[in-house]
Amino acid sequence: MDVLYFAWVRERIGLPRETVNTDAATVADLVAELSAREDRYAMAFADTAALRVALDQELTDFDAPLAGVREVAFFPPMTGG
Amino acid sequence: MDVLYFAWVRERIGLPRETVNTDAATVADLVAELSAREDRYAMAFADTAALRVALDQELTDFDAPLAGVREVAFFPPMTGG
Amino acid sequence: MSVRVQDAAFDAGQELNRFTKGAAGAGAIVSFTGIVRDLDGGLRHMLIEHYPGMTEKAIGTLVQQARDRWALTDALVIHRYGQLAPGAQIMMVATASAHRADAFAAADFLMDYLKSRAPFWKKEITADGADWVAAKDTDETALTRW
Amino acid sequence: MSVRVQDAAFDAGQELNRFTKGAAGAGAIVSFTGIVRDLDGGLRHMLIEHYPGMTEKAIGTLVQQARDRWALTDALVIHRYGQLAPGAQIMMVATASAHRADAFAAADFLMDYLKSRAPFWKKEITADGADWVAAKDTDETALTRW
Repeated sequence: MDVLYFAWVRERIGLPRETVNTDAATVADLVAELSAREDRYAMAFADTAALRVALDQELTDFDAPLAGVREVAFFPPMTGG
Repeated sequence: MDVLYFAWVRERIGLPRETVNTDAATVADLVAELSAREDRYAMAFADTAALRVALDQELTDFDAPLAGVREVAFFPPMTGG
Repeated sequence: MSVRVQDAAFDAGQELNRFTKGAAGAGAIVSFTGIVRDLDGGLRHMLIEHYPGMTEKAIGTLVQQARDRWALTDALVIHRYGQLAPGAQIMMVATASAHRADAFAAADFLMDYLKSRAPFWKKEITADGADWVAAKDTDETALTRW
Repeated sequence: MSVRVQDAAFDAGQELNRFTKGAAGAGAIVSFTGIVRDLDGGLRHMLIEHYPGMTEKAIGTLVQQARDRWALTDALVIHRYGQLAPGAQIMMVATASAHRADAFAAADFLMDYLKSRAPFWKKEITADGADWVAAKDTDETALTRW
């Protein structure tokens, strides 16, 4: 599964994208798994209320299941326009 | 006093502007005076609810006094934009 | 702040660029362009009559009301009169503000009031004859939004 | 219907004219241009990051929602990413409709949703450092209007 990071999430984790092999059932499970890895992940994911997540380029929430998903992206609230 | 007519009011009365010597106290009095003159005025002023009036280039209503006014204009509801 | 009432055509894109360049400090520019619609191919042309002198004053008053109400860095109104072909641009409004909500509201307000409170009258010339465009109740109702 | 996500600058006036020419049957064109504001002279430049692929999809979905909701004859969204200087044009939206109310509402709606639902992130680089622009509560609240 490709995991993408944008804006300050990317900066805190220190990379824009990585491939993760995981059995995590939901986004929240994946967040817990990554946070347990290293401090930089724990810091980036400390407050998921301040984060947004997209699965295969569609916005969703942290309860969403990961089955069949190829691309997960984490980022702060968007500031377009 | 200059009296101006626009759009179909101008077409019914047959002229865009004329000078009128009048002692009419209000716009309504002037309308009555003009309507008594000739059929074309009576036809133009038949339904004052379908008309608008401006005194010295400010929109007002038919009760407005004419004292000190130099320019009266009659026209249908505006269709700008 | 600029109000122009003119017979001549204008270039909306050029006007927008000039307006944007002049609107220092603005973060949001909204423009509106009104176009003569070809009514099922039946329209030969549109004639727009206006009240010289009052037109400029009335539009100036509307622009001032918009400035009093919203934080605008600049505003532009151009309105044509005379004979216009189907597809021709009748008028444009542009507003500039630090924030988008003010620019949108002011442009929307100016359009609503220009429709019903600026002394213009439209006449449509078709193969069947010529008719003055009637004011719409919905245009009068739109003013109650403000 | 056109969505462009690009690094390059664009000419808003030229885009407006091209859009207007293509919007057959429209009587009303509304445009919005967003500009990088110079924050009290302190801004060196703005960096805009985006999510290639998702950005185009998300904007396409928003445009479709606007078309479903209002009678649009056409719509255009251009949004830049990369490094932008103060005064640079970030993005533009244009909508075309037979009637002004639909063109205004659709442009206003698109702006509100582009702000908070299209995957762009702005970073401001000043003499003091660099900061990601925080999403505003008012931008989230604005969505409840629709």
